[in-house]
Amino acid sequence: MIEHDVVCPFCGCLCDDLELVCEGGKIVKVQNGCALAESTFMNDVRLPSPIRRTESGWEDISYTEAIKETAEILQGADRPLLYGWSSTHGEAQSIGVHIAELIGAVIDNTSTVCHGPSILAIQEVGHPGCTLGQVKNRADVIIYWGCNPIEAHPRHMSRYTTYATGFFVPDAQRERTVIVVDTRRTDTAGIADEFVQIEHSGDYAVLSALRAIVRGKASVIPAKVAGVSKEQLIRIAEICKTAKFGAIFFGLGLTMSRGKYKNIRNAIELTDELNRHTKFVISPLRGHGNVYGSNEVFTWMTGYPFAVDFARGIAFYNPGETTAVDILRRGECDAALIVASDPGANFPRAAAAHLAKIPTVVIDPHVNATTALSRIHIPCTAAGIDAAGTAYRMDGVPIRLKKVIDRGYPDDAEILKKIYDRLNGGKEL
Amino acid sequence: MRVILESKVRAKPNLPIEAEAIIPRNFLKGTDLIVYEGNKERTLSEMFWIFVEGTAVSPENIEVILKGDTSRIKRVGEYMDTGSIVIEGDIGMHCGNFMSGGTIEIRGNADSWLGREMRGGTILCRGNASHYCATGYRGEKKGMQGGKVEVSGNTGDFCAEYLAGGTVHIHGSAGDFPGVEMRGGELIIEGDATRPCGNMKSGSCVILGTVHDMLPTFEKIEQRVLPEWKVTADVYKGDVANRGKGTLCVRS
Amino acid sequence: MTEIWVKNACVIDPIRGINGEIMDITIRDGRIVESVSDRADVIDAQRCLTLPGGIDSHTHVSGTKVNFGRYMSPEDMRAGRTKRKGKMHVTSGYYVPTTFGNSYRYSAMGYTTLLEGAMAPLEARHTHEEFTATPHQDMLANTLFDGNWAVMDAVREKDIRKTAAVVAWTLKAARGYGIKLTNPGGTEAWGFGEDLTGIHEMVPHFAVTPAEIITTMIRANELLKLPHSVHLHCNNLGKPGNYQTTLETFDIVPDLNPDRQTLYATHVQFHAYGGGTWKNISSKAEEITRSVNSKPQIVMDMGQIMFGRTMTMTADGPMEFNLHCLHHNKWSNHDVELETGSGIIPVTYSKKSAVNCIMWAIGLELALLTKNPYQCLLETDNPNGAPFVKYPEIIGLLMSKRYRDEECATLATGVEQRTSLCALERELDWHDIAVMTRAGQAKALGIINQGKGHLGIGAEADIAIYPIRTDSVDPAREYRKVVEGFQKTRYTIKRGRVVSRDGDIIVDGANATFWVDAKVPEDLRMENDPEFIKRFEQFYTVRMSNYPVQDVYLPRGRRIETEVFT
Amino acid sequence: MKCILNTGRTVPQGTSVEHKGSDNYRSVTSAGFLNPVDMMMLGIEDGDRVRLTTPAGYIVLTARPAEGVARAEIFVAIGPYANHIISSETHGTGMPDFKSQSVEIEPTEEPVKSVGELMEAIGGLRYDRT
Repeated sequence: MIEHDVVCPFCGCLCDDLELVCEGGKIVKVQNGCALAESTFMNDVRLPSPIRRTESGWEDISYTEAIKETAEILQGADRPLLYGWSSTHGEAQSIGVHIAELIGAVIDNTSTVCHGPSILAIQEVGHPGCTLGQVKNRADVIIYWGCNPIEAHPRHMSRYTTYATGFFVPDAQRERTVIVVDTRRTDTAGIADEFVQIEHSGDYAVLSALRAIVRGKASVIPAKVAGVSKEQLIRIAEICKTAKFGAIFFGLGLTMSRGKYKNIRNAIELTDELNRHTKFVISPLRGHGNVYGSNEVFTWMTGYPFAVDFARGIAFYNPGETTAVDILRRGECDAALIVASDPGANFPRAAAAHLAKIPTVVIDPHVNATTALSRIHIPCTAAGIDAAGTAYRMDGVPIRLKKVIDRGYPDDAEILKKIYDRLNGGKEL
Repeated sequence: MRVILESKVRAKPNLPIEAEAIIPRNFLKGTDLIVYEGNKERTLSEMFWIFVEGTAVSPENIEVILKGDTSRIKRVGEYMDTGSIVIEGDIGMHCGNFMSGGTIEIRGNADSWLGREMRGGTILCRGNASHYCATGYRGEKKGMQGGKVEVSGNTGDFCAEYLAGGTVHIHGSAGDFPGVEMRGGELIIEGDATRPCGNMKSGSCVILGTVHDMLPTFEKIEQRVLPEWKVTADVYKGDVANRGKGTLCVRS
Repeated sequence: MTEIWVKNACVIDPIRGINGEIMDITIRDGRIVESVSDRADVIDAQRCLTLPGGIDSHTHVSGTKVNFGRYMSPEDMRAGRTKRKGKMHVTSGYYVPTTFGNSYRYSAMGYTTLLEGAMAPLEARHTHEEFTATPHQDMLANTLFDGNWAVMDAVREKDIRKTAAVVAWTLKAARGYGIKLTNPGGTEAWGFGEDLTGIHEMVPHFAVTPAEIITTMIRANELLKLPHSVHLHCNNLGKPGNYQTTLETFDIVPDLNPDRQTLYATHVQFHAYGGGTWKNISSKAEEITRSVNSKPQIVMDMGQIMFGRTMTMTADGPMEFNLHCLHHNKWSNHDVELETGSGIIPVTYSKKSAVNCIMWAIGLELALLTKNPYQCLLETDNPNGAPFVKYPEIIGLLMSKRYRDEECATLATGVEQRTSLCALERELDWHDIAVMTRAGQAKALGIINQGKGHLGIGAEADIAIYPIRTDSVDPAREYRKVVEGFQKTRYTIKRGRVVSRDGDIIVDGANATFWVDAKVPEDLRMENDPEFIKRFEQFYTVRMSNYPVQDVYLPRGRRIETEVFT
Repeated sequence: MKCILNTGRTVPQGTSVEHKGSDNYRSVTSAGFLNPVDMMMLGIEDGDRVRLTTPAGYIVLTARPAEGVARAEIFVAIGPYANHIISSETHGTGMPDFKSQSVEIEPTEEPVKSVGELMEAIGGLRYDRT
């Protein structure tokens, strides 16, 4: 059987044109997808059943037992942390938020170690963006800044930018100018018409300089800024100002390096300045499949995209204080529920280590590094493979993930709902 | 009147306590106040040994003294308008939020967001202050708007972000981006600083130590003597990236 | 079977011609019935003002743009936070509240039905997700067509049937309710950073004009027999001198429908400016209302602004950028491929600003100068002019000349010279307000026969009982009582259940979403049109098969099917 | 040698990310990419091991040459190896210095640990029954 127009849940591109060949309840072939899509669908090894860590090692337990114990752990906690949510659908995320408000937890999603700083910047200056189709159909200048789509979003360039045929850009490769800005000469840099190699942590200064040049203040700028020559900066500014439609895509090179959100704020303000000359947009290359969806769901339910603290009953938000890494680093939380993510592998050691000191429950289809740090791991469906649900693409377009096969696991939304009902004294959500 | 609050030993000492109730005015009516430990409501007496000396008829005569481990106690002095608070050790985040009058003295170190969105009064921190000292809240256009924050030691990053009024005086060094987005007020850093005043709109900043990674978008106007510091400084205008009209003086 | 017997209600039900009669209302299983058994729950209305549930025919509460307004505004979120309480979830925000915040606050004010003013079809799923989380109001979604490539192609070909076919396909795919045009053609121009300045200017690359888009869409709308008319946000919003564009637009609207208007012009306050710059801006409310008073085919809503901080959000991307260049505050923009645009910026309307004061006066003038209240409905283009929680104040202002005079005395100069507000003696009565907040909306949206906006037998039992005794309150003098009364109902009944009492929500919500399944002849089905499919797959970034909103997103969808045209 | 530790996503990291216990995941996330000149300065060759030390601790990685990596920089795919030595300080932003951690690099003979060993070093217990 061939499933058409399947959505890949791996990265924020959410490519929806995959063809999957399924035989006997298994996916045997993936067409149109990148290497990441192929491994997502083909090498899907799951934890068979819920497990619990005991003095003598790991033991299998039933779902009922696992859910009961999870509820007890959360019920008794003074500062529970609910973290993750990026690799699942909106339906599960929404129940997660309800659990958090019910028990006075902190709920945070993986944007905290991804594009959280982009959100902080947007909260200062806004976000001039668009859907990816606008870029595909119109953009003649593309800038990849501090990102490496060839590795992290392999089809971004063929679907939306460099190689994509657009309505106003019929001959994409000839008509689009691609600029790559990075500290590293990546493979993406290799295909650029113009590569700007910046010294480590020099992005902010370079962005400031570009803003000044676009404003006609080039005279102030020194001959070299963070390793980039003034001539190149002036050339880049000119390319941007004379574009018909320019698009900046940025990645973790801006969010994770020194200055964090200030880098992104500066890039947004450059975009703003360029809009006084032509049309320019900017967009983060959002990572994990539905991380943007977790921001959307959190926002309409709580008002904040991530790092929401319900300890006082109301929703409070202050990244740096209510973010998962900070709460773990300070050893604040006394219980943790990790859903659809792997902080064990992705958080600095000191933060991850705290998970092993407190009762931690993982709800995730796969064994991951956090499994080792947990007390209980409950396997569930993987959204987009054996569960349907809503995901938001990196540009905010909502797409329905499909259930392609059935592997007999319960949906994480269903597990979470049972946990909620127990916490709520048996009353249904 | 003097109110002495000595923190009790807690089963989970890492849990944050939120104690915006600890302002001098509230002790006029007694010590029956509510604080929060994690997601639980507690009485003040569950968290502190409370000693009251003398009486007061008006809040400006009330002094609150915090002793013991107070490093996890947040929001002490929030919305304080008069009287004084002395913290003998370290203090948690958001000390002196929205403060409009009175004085807070911290003998140890202060955690992040010291004096956030402050309007008036004085905060003196004898140790170091962490990140976002004397700043604002996410998304808000104005940070600290009045009063004075003085730190004897160093501060972390983003000190005086969005400063709009009042004085911030750091005797030691500041981290990355002090005075970023500044739009008013005065920032003095006696020690070193990295990338000061990024994107500043207005206000003035004086740095007497070494500046690391000076931003390329500040225009040097002149060199002059700063009489109050008896030093010669390079005077910059900026941030040019932002049509800014701020002043940044860096010791020559 | 649940039954409610509302006794001693002072009912104003304009659609049925009831004006202040003391009567009983009986409800069974969500509908108004002739009588109930004696086991019914009794509510004694104590002769308080009882109206059909409020209907907002143009508000922004759900979807991509609204949520982005929240996303970028943590400073607003801390302005209106409430804890979980009984059946109520946590809420945050004042001018862009969370979905639950919107739902609870509307419910407390007696509102039971909302029309989301702008939904981009590509992002419709998002709007419907938020509808589900806005549980206490029935929802409808205006669907954006202002920059729709397939529509513009059909308009260029002067093919009304094809235009109708594209509309029908898109409405069904998006589970939308009606046609919304926001700055028609302008949002496409904004794709390359341009805007249009008049309704006869060509849209770049598409060789159509806004006037052609508007008139063709009006004819397509009527051909499809859609319950609502075309819903138009005119070109040139917010520009001094724009009233001429608005009048020109009104002049090209034919009168095609005996049951309702042919054009719904939204937030007309923003489109009624004289002068040529911000310095000499003036009110042209008299000119606008003169036109509307002579054209039964047009219904407008006020677009009232109220003083304070709020967020502007519209599909009109270029307008938002211009506004941003004035305000230098944060700015978001979100263009949607092949369809539309959008922009968001926070603003503060200040009594110290002469421009803002004139804007404030214009909205009120529009309402006071329109003779038939069915033609000028009350709203703020929430949250653009003000958050909807300000509606009671607007009601107060419309009902009391004294209140208006007191407000005017606190304003910057300009209102007296550049508007006629101070000279207007008219004070609206309870019946006018009932029309402008529910009956008029029900008629304009075409949902009277869905049981909305009235309390006749068989109607949906959506009822608001306000703590106002019309026999003892003089709104002209005691306007504060009026404002307070409309802020919190004593009871809000939604589909036969009491959902809100004295401002508190007491049950879980279970709203419905109305959408229109417009039938077209077999040969006009776009899903079978090879050219349409080819273009779709080429230029959209989602596959055509993944575009339509699945039924699972409308757990209580109410499909309104139209008759197929020939 | 003093370097800046830069981390990021890679395709091999992505394709093995749901197989954290696999040899493949271990080898792709424990590879440290260095500028060939820096490798020469350190006196190491492709496949030799290096020890990276920060105030947060140390980790052993397999050195790999990469022309695109700037001098005085080491690139490591995101994962538990890099995170073993990255400070949890977030500068009040919630985001650690995943791309700007200063490290000291030196050649070593020590072996590269497994992901399970890294987790057990912080109190975990590996699960390897799948």
